[in-house]
Amino acid sequence: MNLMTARTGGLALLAVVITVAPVGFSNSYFYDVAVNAMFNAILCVGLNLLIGYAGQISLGHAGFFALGAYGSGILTERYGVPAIGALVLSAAVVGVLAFVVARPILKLKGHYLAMATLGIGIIIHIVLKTESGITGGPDGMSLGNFKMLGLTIKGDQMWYWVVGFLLVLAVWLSLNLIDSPVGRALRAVHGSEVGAEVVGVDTSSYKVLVFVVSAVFASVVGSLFAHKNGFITPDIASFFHSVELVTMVVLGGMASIYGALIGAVILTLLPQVLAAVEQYEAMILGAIMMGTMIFMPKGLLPSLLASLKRRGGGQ
Amino acid sequence: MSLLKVEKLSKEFGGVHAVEDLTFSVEAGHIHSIIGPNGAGKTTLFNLITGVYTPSSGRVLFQDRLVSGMKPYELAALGMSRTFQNLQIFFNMQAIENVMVGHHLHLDRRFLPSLLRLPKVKRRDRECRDYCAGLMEFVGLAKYIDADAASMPYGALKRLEIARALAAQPKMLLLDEPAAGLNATESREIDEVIKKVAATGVTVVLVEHDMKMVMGISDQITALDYGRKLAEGTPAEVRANPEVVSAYLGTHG
Amino acid sequence: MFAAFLQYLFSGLTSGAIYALAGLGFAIIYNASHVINFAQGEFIMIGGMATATMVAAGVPIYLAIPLAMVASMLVGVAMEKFAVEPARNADVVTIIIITIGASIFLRGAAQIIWDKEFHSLPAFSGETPIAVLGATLMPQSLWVFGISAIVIALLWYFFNRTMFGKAMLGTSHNRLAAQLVGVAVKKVLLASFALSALLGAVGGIVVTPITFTNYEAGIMLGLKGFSAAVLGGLGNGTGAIVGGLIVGIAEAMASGYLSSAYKDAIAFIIILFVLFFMPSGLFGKRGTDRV
Amino acid sequence: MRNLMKWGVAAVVVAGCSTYAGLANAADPIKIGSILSVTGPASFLGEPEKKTLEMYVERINKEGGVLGRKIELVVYDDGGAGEKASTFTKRLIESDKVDLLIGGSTTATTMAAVPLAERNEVPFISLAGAVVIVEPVKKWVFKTPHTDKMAAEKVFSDMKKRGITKIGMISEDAGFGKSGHDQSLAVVKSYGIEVVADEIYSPKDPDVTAQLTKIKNAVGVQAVFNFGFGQGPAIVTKNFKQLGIALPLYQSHGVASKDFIKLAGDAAEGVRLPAAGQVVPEQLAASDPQKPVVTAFKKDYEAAFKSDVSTFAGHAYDGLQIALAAINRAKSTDKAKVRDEIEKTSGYVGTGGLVSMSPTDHMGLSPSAFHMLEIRKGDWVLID
Amino acid sequence: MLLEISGLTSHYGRIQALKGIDVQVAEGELVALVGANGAGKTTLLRCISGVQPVTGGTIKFAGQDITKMGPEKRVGLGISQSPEGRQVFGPMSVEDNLRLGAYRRHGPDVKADMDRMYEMFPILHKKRELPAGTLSGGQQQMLAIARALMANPRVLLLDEPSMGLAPLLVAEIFRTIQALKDQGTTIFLVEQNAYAALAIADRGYVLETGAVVLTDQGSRLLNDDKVKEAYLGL
Repeated sequence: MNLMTARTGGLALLAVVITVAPVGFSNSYFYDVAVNAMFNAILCVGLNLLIGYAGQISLGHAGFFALGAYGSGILTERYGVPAIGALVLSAAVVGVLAFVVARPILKLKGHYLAMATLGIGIIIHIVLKTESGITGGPDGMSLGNFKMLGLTIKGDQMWYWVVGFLLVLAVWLSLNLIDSPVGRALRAVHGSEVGAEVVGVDTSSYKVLVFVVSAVFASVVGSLFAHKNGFITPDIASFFHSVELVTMVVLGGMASIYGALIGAVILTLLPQVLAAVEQYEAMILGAIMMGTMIFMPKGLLPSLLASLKRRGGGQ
Repeated sequence: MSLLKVEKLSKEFGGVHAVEDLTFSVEAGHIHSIIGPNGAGKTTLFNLITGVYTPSSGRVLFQDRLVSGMKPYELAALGMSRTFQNLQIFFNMQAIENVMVGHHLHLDRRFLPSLLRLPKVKRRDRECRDYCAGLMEFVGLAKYIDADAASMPYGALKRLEIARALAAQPKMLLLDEPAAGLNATESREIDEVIKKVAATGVTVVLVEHDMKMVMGISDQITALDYGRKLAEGTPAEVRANPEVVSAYLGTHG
Repeated sequence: MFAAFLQYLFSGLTSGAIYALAGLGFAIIYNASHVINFAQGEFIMIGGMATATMVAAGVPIYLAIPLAMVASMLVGVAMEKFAVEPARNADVVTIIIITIGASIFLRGAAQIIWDKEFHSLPAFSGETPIAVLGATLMPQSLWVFGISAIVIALLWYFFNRTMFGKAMLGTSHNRLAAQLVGVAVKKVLLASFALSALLGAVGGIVVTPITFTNYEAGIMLGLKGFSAAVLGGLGNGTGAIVGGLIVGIAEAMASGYLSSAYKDAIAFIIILFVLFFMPSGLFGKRGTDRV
Repeated sequence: MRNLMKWGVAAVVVAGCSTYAGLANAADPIKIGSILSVTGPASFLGEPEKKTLEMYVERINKEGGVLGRKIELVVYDDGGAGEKASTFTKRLIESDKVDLLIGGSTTATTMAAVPLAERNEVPFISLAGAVVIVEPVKKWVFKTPHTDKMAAEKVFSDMKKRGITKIGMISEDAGFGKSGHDQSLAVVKSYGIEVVADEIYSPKDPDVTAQLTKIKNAVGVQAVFNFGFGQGPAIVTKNFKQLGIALPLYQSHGVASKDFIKLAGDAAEGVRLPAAGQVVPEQLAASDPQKPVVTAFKKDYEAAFKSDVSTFAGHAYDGLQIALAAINRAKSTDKAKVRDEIEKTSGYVGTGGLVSMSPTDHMGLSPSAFHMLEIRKGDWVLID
Repeated sequence: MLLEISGLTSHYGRIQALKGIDVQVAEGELVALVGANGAGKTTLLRCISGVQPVTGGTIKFAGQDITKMGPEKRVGLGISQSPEGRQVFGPMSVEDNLRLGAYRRHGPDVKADMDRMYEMFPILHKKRELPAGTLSGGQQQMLAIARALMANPRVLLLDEPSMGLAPLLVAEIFRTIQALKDQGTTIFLVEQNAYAALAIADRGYVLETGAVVLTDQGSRLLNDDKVKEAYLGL
C-alpha cells in the first residue's frame, strides 16, 4: 500500500510539475532547456536501470543515443522512411547491437567493464565521424520535424508537452519494472550475483536484458532529440557525453528513478546557469562532481531523503 | 533413497586440493551435516554441489541426475537452494523483496507484462508478497517484513537468507554455517528453524561449526579434514571417533 | 616494403612509449589504492604546460623541468588528500566520477592559469632525423624511449631495491600484511599519487617536443593510458607498458596496412577482443570469488 | 516526507528557470549575440574571435557607439558542441533578444544555429568555413571566412601551375579537416589532379609517420596536401621532414598563424598555403586596398593581447564591421532592414579580402581574396 | 603487565564480534587464546594490532594506552603479528618478506636477525630467492612467523599458526613456538588446536562468541571438560 502511494504520488507530482512549470517560462528558450532536461531525464531513468539498479557501469551510452539520432536522421532524410518507422527501426537495430555485445561485455566487471563500454562508445563515435557520406561527418546533419499520423511535432512548446508526457510514461514504466519479478531480479544482480543465482535467477541474461533496455531507451531519446533539435553532430556520441550521462545518474542518486531525473535536470541547467562565468565553468563543474561524490556518495536525492529521515526521528 | 550423491569429487586451486576424492550421499528427508576444522574444504564442497565452482574431477548427482557443471540457477530450478557463510543478501532491497527474489522461479518473469504491470502480474505479485511474508514469519522475521535489508541485524539476516532459499521451494536446502556469528540464544533459534524446515520434508545439508547444534539436530554427519572424508555416521558415532576428536582439538603435545 | 614496416613500427613505438608512460601512472595508483585515476592525463598535461610556459617566459630549462615536476607532484598529493582519500571505500562508479571531476577541474584551472594555445619545447638534441634501414626516427623519439626505459629502470629499482618501494609493492599485494609489518598505508597512497604525478610530468615533458601541449592535451593521453593499463591488466606495471606498446603499434599498423580513418577504432576492437577472452587483461590477476 | 521532497525539487526547477526571466528585458543598446567555441577542441578559433569582438565593441562604445547607441555583446561558449550551440542560440534570440548574431566558430555549431536564425528571422553572420553555410543561400545567413572549397581550389591551381598531377592527401578527422577533405575531393578532378593516397589522422595523434609513409610509397605521388588545424598540421609537417619526403607540402588556410611556424619549427620551411592578406600585411603591394586595413588590425590586436594575430580573429573583425556598417546604413536595428543591408554590402575591404555580397552570394569573397604563401626562414613569403 | 586489555568491544559491520574482553599478557609469558571458529579470536588480535576498529574498552601496552594508535606505530612499539592465513606477500621473494618484517627498524642488527631466522628455519634460507607464494603452506607459516619476528617484537601475536597444516607440520610449528618461548619471547597465541596450544601455554583463555568464558593455567584447562564442550558440543 505504502509503495502504491509513493508510485502514484510521485507520478502525480511529476505530472503537476511538468504542467505547472511553463508558468515560469517567458519564452521558447525556456521550453527548449526544459525539453533538453526532460530528454536527459528519460535517458537517465533508463541508464539508471543499468547502473543504479543492476549495478553495471556503462561509459558508452552516448553511443547508443547517437545511433538512435543518426538512425532517425539517415532513415528519414536519405531513405524517406516515416519518422516513427525510423525511430522504431533505429531502436530495434540498437537493441540488436546491444544484445550482441552485451554478453561478452557484461562478463567483465568494474573497470574492465568501464573500459569495454567506453570502447564501444568510441567506436560508434569514430564510425559516425568517418562515414561522412551518410552521416555528414563532423559537420553534422540536419533532419526534419517529427511527423506521425498526420501530426507534426514542431516548436518548443509542442515538444515540451510531448516529451513531458513521455517522461511521465518512462518513469511509470520504470517504476513498474523495478517493482516486478524482472526488476527484483535485476536489483538482486546488483546486491549479490551469486545470491541471486542460487535461487534461480539467470543473472547473465538479466544483465543482457537491462543493457538492451537501457540502450533502447537511449536510442529512442536520441531519435526524438534529433528531430527536435533538427541538427546533430557525431559529438553526441563522444566519451564526454557518456560521462555526462553517468554523472547525471550518479549525482542525482543511483537506484533512484527520481534521483536520476533530478540529476539530469540539474546537469542540463548547470551550463546555462554557469554561462555567465564561462571561463570557470569547467572548474565549477569538476568541483561539483567531486564535492557531491565525496560528501554524498549515494547521490543528491537518496542523501537528502536519508537526512530528512534522520531528522524526522527515524521515520 | 539418496537425494544427492557425490562421487569421487575433487577440486584443486593452483595445485592445492581443497576437496579430494570425496564420496558420500545424502538421504532424502535427512538433516545431513558436514563438519571439519577450518580449511577442511566444507565451503568448497558446497560451492561444488551448488554449481558455484566446477569440479576438477568427479560427479554430483541430484535425484539420480548428473548435475555437475550446471549453473546455480539451473540447479535452483531442479530444487536445490542454499545460504552462504558470508552473507549474500541483496542489501539494496527490502527484506521481503529479498525473499520475493527467492520465489523468482515461480513467478511470471516475462518482460512486457512486468513493464506494463498487467493486472495479472500485479495480482500474482501481491500473492507472492503474502507468501513471502508468511515465510518470514516462519523463520521468525515477522517484525522485519517492511524493513530494508540494510537496516537489519546480523542474526536476522542469517534467517532472511534461509527464508529466501525456502521461497525457491527447494527439495534440498544447503545451509553454510547458519549459526556463525550468532550468540547462544540466536543459535538455538536457528536450530529450531532448521528443524521446522526439515519437518516440512525438505532435505537439509548443513555445514556448521557449532557442535551443539550439529550434534543435536543431525541425522547423519560427514566429517572432513584436508578435503578428504574422515568419518561418517550418526552424531554419536562421529563424536566417538578418535580421529574426529584429534582433528578438532589437536593432539596432546 | 620492410622499410615501410619499420617506419610503422617506429611510429607505433613512439606513440606506444608515450601511452605506456601514461598507463604506468594508472598502474601505480591502482596498485596502491584500487582507484583508476582518470586525471592521470592531466598530470602529463601539467608537466608539459608548466615546463613549456616557464621556458617561454625565460626560465632556464634545467630549472623549469624540476619545478614542473614538483608542481605536478603537489597537484597529485593534493588530489589524493582532498578528493580521493575522503571517498575511500566508495563504489567504483563514484570514484570514477570523482577522478573525472578532478580531471575536468584541473583542465579548467590550466586554461585559466595558462592559456588555450599550443606550446612546444625545443627537441632535446636537435631535429635531424636518424635513418635506420630506410626508415627514419627523430632523436626526440629516442629520448622518449630512453627516458621511458630509465623511468622504468628507476621504478624497478625503487620497487625492488628500496624499503619504501617494497613497502608500496607489499601494500598492493596484501594491504593487511603491510599494515601488520608497520607500513603506514595512508602514506603509501599519498606516495602513489605523488609518484604517478611525477611520472606524468616526466612523460609530459619529454613528449612535448613531439606532440606539443595545451590545456586539453591530457584527455587523449588519459584515455590511451587507461586503455593501456586495462589491456595489460590493472595494477600490473609490466602489463601497462606492454599494453601501451600494443595500442601504439596496433594504431600505427592499422594506419599503415588497413585504414588510418579507423585506426583508433581498430585499437579499441583489439582491446575489446582481448578482454572478451582474458577478462582481467593480459597480465591481470585472476581470482575466484570466495562466497 | 517523499512528497515534500518532490515539491522542493519542483521549486528548484522553477527557480532555476526563472532566473533568466530577469535577463530578458530589452534595453537601449544594440544587442549583438555570439556563440563561439571558446573552449574545447576549436578554442583556438573561438578564443581570438571572442577577444576581437570584445576589443572592438569596447572601442566603438568609447567612440560613442553606433547610431548613438551603445553596443552590448553577449557571448556564450558552446565548447564546440553543436547541441549547446543550438540552445545558446535560442537563448540569445529568445531571452537576450539580440538584434543580430555573429558566430559559430565551427561549421557544426553554425549549422546548429542556422535553422533558428532562419525561423526567427535574425541576421546571422557566421565565422566558419564550410561552403554548406552559404550554398544554397539561406535568407538570413552570411559568413565572412573563405570557404574550404576556395582554399582547396587555390592550392590545386598552384599545383597545376607547377605541373603536379598526382597528389597524396592527409587530413584530420575533426570538423575542419574532414569538411576540407571532402570539398577537396569534390573539386580536385577539375584541376586534372588525381588523389593517389588519402589518409586520416586524429587531432591528438602523437605521430603520423605511418600515414605519411603510406603516402610516400604511393605510386607517382608528386605533392602532399594536408587539411587540418591546431597542432596536427605541425606534427604532419615535422613528420614529413623526418621521413625526408622530398615533395612539396601544402597546408590549408587553417595553419595561417604564426603559431604554426613556431610549433613546426624548421620543418615548416618550404610549406605552401593559401591565406588572406591579413597574414602578411607588410608584404602586400602598396596599391593593395587591403593593406591599410590589415595593418591597422594587426597592430590593434597585437598591442591589445601581446600575441600574434590570427586569421580567425580577422573573421570576427570582418563580421562585426559588416554588421555595424549594415546597421548604420539601415539606421535602425530592424532585423529585416539590417539583413537587406548586409546583403548589399559592397566593396567592403576586410581582413579576408574584398567583400561584395549579393542575393546569390552571402559570402562575397572572390577567390582572389586568397594569396599563396610559402614559409621561408620562419616567415611568410607572398609568392603570387 | 606488558599487554593489558580491558572491556574491549568491536564490531564487524552489524556483528558484535567482541563483547567486552579482558586479557593480560605478562612479559616472558606464553598465553594461549582458544575457542571455536567464529568466537572472535582473530578479531581480538586485529584489535591489538590496530587493523580492526575498537568500539569500546582499552588496550594498554607497557603501561601506554594504545587503543587509538595507528597500526604502524604499534609495530614500532614492539607489537608484531603473524596473521591468520599467513598473508605473506605472495609475489615477493622470501627475503623481501623478511626485510619488510623489519620495516620499522634500521641498522645492522636487521641483517643479524635475518641470519638468525634462516638458522631457525633453514628451509627459508634455501628458498630465499623464491616468491613467497610458491612455498608450501607450512613453509609460508614459518615465513609469516619469521617475518613477525623480524620486527624484533616485545610481544609476538600468533594467529592460528597450525591452521590448514598437515599433522607433522603442526607438530613442527608448535616445537618452534616452544623454542621461541624458551628464548624468552612473549607470545600471545591464538589457536583452534586447543590441546597443542594449551599444552605449551603458561596460561590460557577460552573464548566463546566474543566473550571470555574460562581462564586458567594452561595445564589445568587442558583437562577441563568445559573446553571440550566448547568445541564438540558435548
